[in-house]
Amino acid sequence: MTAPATPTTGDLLYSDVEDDLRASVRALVDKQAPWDAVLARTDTDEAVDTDLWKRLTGEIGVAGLAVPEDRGGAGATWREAAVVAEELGRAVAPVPYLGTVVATALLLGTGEDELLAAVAAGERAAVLAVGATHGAGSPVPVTVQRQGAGDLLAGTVTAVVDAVTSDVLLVPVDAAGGLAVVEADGDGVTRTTSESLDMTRRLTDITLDGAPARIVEGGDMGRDVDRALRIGAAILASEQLGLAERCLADTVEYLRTRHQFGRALASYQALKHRLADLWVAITQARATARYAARCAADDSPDLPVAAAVAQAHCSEVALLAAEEALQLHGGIGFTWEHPAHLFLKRARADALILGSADHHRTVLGDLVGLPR
Amino acid sequence: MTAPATPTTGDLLYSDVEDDLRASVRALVDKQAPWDAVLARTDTDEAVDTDLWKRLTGEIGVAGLAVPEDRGGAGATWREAAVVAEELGRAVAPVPYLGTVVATALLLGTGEDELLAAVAAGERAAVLAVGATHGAGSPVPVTVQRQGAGDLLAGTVTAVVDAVTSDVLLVPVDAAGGLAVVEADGDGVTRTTSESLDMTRRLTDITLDGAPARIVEGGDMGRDVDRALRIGAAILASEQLGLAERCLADTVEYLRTRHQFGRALASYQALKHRLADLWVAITQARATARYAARCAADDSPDLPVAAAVAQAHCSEVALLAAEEALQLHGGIGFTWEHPAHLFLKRARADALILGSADHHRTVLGDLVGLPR
Amino acid sequence: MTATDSPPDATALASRVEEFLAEHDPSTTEPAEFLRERFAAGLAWVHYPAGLGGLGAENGLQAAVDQAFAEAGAPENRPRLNVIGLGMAAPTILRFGDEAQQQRWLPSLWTGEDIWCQLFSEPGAGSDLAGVGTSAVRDGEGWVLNGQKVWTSMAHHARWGILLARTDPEAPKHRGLSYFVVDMTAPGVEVRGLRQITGEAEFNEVFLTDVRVPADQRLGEVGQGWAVAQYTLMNERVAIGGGTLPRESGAVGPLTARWREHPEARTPGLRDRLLRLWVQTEAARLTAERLGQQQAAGQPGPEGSGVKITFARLNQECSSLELELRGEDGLRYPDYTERRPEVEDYASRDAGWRYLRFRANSIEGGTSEILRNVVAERVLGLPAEARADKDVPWKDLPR
Amino acid sequence: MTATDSPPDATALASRVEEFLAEHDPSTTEPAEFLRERFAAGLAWVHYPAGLGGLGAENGLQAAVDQAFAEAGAPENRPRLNVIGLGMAAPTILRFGDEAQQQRWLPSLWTGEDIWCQLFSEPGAGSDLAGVGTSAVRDGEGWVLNGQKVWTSMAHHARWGILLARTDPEAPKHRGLSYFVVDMTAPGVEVRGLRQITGEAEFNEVFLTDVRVPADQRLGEVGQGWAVAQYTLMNERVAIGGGTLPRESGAVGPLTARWREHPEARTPGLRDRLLRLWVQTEAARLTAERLGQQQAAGQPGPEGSGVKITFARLNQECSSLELELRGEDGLRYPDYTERRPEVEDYASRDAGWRYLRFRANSIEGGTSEILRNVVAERVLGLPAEARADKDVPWKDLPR
Repeated sequence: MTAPATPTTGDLLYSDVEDDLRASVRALVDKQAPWDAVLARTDTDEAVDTDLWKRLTGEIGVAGLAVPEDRGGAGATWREAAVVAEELGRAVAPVPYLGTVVATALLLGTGEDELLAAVAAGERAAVLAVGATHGAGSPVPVTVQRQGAGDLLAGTVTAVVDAVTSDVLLVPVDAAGGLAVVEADGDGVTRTTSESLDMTRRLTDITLDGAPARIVEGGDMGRDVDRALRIGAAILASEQLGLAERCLADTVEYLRTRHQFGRALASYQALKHRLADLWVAITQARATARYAARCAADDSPDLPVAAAVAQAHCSEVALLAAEEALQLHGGIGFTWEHPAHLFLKRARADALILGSADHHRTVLGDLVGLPR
Repeated sequence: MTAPATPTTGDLLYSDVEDDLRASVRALVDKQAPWDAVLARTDTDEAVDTDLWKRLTGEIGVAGLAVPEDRGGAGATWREAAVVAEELGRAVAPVPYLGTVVATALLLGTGEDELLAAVAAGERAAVLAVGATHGAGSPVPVTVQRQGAGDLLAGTVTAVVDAVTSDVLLVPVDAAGGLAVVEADGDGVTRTTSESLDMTRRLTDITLDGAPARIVEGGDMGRDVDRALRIGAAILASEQLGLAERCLADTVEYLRTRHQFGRALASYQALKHRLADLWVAITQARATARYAARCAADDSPDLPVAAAVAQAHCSEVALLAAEEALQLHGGIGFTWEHPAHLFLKRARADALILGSADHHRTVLGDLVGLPR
Repeated sequence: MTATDSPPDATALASRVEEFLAEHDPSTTEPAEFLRERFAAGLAWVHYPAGLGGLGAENGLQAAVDQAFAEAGAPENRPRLNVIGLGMAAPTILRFGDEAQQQRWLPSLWTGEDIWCQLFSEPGAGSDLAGVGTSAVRDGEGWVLNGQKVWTSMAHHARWGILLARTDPEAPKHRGLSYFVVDMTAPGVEVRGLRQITGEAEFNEVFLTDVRVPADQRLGEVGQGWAVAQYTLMNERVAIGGGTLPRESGAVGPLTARWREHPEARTPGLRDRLLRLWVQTEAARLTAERLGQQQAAGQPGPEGSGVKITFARLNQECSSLELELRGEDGLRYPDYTERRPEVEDYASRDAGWRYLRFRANSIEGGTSEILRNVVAERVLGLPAEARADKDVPWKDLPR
Repeated sequence: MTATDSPPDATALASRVEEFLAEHDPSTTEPAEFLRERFAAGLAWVHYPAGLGGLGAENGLQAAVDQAFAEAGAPENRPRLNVIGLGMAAPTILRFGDEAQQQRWLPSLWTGEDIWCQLFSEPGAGSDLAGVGTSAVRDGEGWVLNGQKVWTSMAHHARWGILLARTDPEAPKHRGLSYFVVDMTAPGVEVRGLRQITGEAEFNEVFLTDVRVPADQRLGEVGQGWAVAQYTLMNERVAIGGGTLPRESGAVGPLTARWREHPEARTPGLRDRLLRLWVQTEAARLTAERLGQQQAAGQPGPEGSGVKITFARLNQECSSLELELRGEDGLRYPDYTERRPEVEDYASRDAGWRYLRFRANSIEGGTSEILRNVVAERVLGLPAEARADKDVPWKDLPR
């Protein structure tokens, strides 16, 4: 075994187009879903901000960024999609963006162009029916089978992310490796959404019993789903980056204004050094997230490594940022009526979904030739 | 599997006898082996301070503390022996105390009373011929065999600690599990001492080729050696404790006197918090080291757990203390003519000898029922 | 017993308990009555003075007395609900109260008839407690309070509260404070549950609007409030540090249980983290034991601050790792609906709840940052933080 | 070329190199002569002004010129030995020297005939460089230096040194400094190897005893030394941060090599640590790449401080873990005998040596503590540390 080769890094900066896109998303989200509105929604049954999602997809077209124009999308790339994730992470926005990213990445590899175009336009919401914590690099769990010889499905998939408001389920079936398209509101489909640690992204358990399905032609379900999950992991890293930056910015702001013992808290060196360390970690999170998005955009053979590195790193940085924010806000950060817990819960959940840092490190070790 | 039971903790404080013993050792070591003398010795071929060792064993009787009076010792316990280790660690004293502890623990379980008494009196120095990094809890490496049918031995043992000045080698032989006594200066024995990372405790490679040996009667070599190594691990934890305390004390003193930007370095909160964290870690190191020594003294069935905990914890604390001391002393600590490197090298080596923290954690997991 | 009697030893106490139980059958005596009689007999807290529930005995003799009563099936004085009253208010009343105040408050405090709460922290005064802004203005013989307190445990159960208020905003912050006992049923006292990140409202906010406090409800002199509060808090610190714990107690317990029960969740990387936390927990346990031994030997050490920092961190790291072990289950949460938890029982709670609740461990009862300052300055003798708030009138400080 | 010509572009430079090589055959021209001619032709550092080794071209055009010379087998100007001269002294001379000084020092500096060293740090002035105490006292037209400098790389090879000295001890510390160029062969300059914890003497102490410095060897005005030194150090910081690195470069390289070659040393716990360090190294590598892209795009960012903090830590942690992987071999050390290493070549050195040498990475060129202050104050805008040394005469400061 030898050291891995060094792939071309590519551009890690933000383009002008990306800056503009960021500004549009931020303006809309700041207006429509400031943190107190996000918090208030968590006490209701409307867990998803469907109105915000409608405007994000309709006015800005966030669901179709990585879809070519001739297939109904905006003809941008996963790089731009990653910038949107940063902004939605910064706002812990309760919209099904991550699930849409994974579903879109999966559909892009199939001939399901009608569905793809509808998803890209925000007309229909699709989601991959795989449990939230499954990470790329290990075999896709298949818990749904065909019932008898027909096209009816039966089985259960637990803890699916962003399935609360979805119209279409993309369901792995059969050991042979098929992928089925199921109408989420159709016969034989039961969805149960329960309270989740992250109140802004609730989990749904899905039970199929005689649910009509259409099997997607061609492709290799295991390979295609794995690749879609890798793209999801890359984009999730940008969500974590945006969240971490928000936590740092809010904390800096609070410590500058809060005085104890006659001095601004921001003047205490122990806190300054912790914030400096956090800032350093965030600069690294940005570099890994940008590189992973670049690899997703260019279909780089280094995507598996890039996505694993980004997840292994950004999961821990976002969690650190949220935990430091809560600690450094002191008592006020522990109250319900302060946004710190929204970020903490999202960061804690994000560190588990699409595979934990531990999972991604293990996968990475095999990818770069560091055997057990 | 269930949670392990809680053994009786026993006394973790220092007795008056121990305080007196500490004062005696410290007075002698401070006078005979201040750090500049220890440093100067490292540039000579006389790696061991044989004169100091003679006085430690002759005047204070440190080699016989855990040996009963009727077998030629002082009739104290491993608790008192641990206090001596603290002081010798504090001084990075170049004397074969640790090797003597292991050899004595091993001999105590045999009928070798003549040799035991000589070792306890400091008249002869014995050492277990096992490589420095081997830790209790895994099978004792046997690299020496009987030559033909006779009592001559052949084989090589590398990286033995405290064998530079030893008179007698205790050598594991044969798969059957025997222990041989070999004269270190006898025929067929070659000892090669090389420069070591820790200049104050050099490693010796031992080659036997037709070396006359006496096989120790009775006992179970594997079990006895393992137990001796556990006692060694417990005592080593106290050495690490003493070293860590010295590093903290020296650093506090330095930061109080060194001024930069018109203020004592000790007034900078980021440094204060790091020293506070180090102090907390050291209070824990003391508790684990004292408990391990207590278990060794009382032949507690919890000794394997106690020794593994103490090593897993104290190895890291001592290393942290030495690394922090070097960093916080700044440039001066990086120079040869400052004691910081003596502690750093000892701490780095101590974290490897008698098994690394990683080794002891792994062993511990099996002991307390936390399976892989 | 007269004041000149020498205090009873363990044997004498055992006899007194036996006599008391012979005269007051726990199975037939009404509980409140039993407790009042026990207080009157000096068997409540035997190290307190005679006439105030004690007999002037040594502190260490209480445990045997409690055990004897427990074995006889005697009623409890609600110690979990009245932890502030028993642990903090009582010693402060004993130290700073006059005889009338002691006679007035200590009996019903000890019996648990009156629950007490502590009204110290404010939104603007957390770590910097001496910065409290709740005002106490003289009104004839008494005082009128206005302000807001926060993080008040038990306020919704409490009859009395110990309160720190500013009586002189012109004085430097530490010198303008006074210490009061407030009737929580008085007009102008409003208690609101304070919802926390777990969804529950374990603590309270207390709003004080023109609350009248009689002159005889002040503890200590006017302007001496900081010293009285320090005494109260010293008793809190003692209550938090030290003590004997079983192996694998605390947050590592549910973590190891999960590990043992769920082989499918095990990975080499998680095992390494688990074992690191196990070692740290055991080290912290032994440290707490050693601290207890030092205190018992009359060598009170400063290790308590370190123990608190460490247990806070371990609670947080263990519960976080537990969520990882739980996988999908770690993403679920039972219920965020606002509720009032009656008693803290961490072990029986969901892992997610514990992860969230333990975030406060490094804030409540002294932040880990303040405790590091304490260790650095009081133990290691490093210089105190520069501060510009000591000799300035409180009203002129930046806020 | 006259001053009114527009600077050459890449094509023009390529032609000039071609012409130069045609006139000066590297295989037959004496190396020193070749280098002097190259300097005279303005092809030394093309962004420098004409007459000073350059042609006023854009900075980014140097690489292609260097490559063309290298491919032609042209002699090197000892860049590794003269890193201080090329990286720090030269830009400072260009910025603050007068024309005579530039003409005097730059040619032999660039050709590598004269090695330069930096005489800034002192035993009493490390992080707080403005506290230097080496005195420069006027003596007629010139100056007399007395004091001690430390951590001086290359001093034993150097002909010239750039030096910061105190010309006015009555002024506040930053205002009483001046900046000199010292002839290292002058009487009173004594260079002693400074042995470090690896056993080697990579750095030097320099003792200055009544060293006479002519008036024309001062750079910048009297009392302006701090600003000049800041400019010198800014160039050092640029040299340390940024740049493109291959995957697994730096201290993780020998660590992963060891892992791949020694299956017997592998444990699950060590693999977890290895993978964490691999991820951190890759993250740091990408961060350095991104920093380089920012600088190339004309957006110089402050990430350099973070990159330096991170690489220092990773060097230390990787080499420490490598010792663990090596087991018994990790306890050995090749040789502590005092020696003078000629060139730093970390990868070829023993793991133990690397572990020890890397301890200095978080101290040299700005301690990690100072860099955290820089990030906190300059990037995050947090308040500066309180200091009492800014307006006090230097001689009255505590030391």
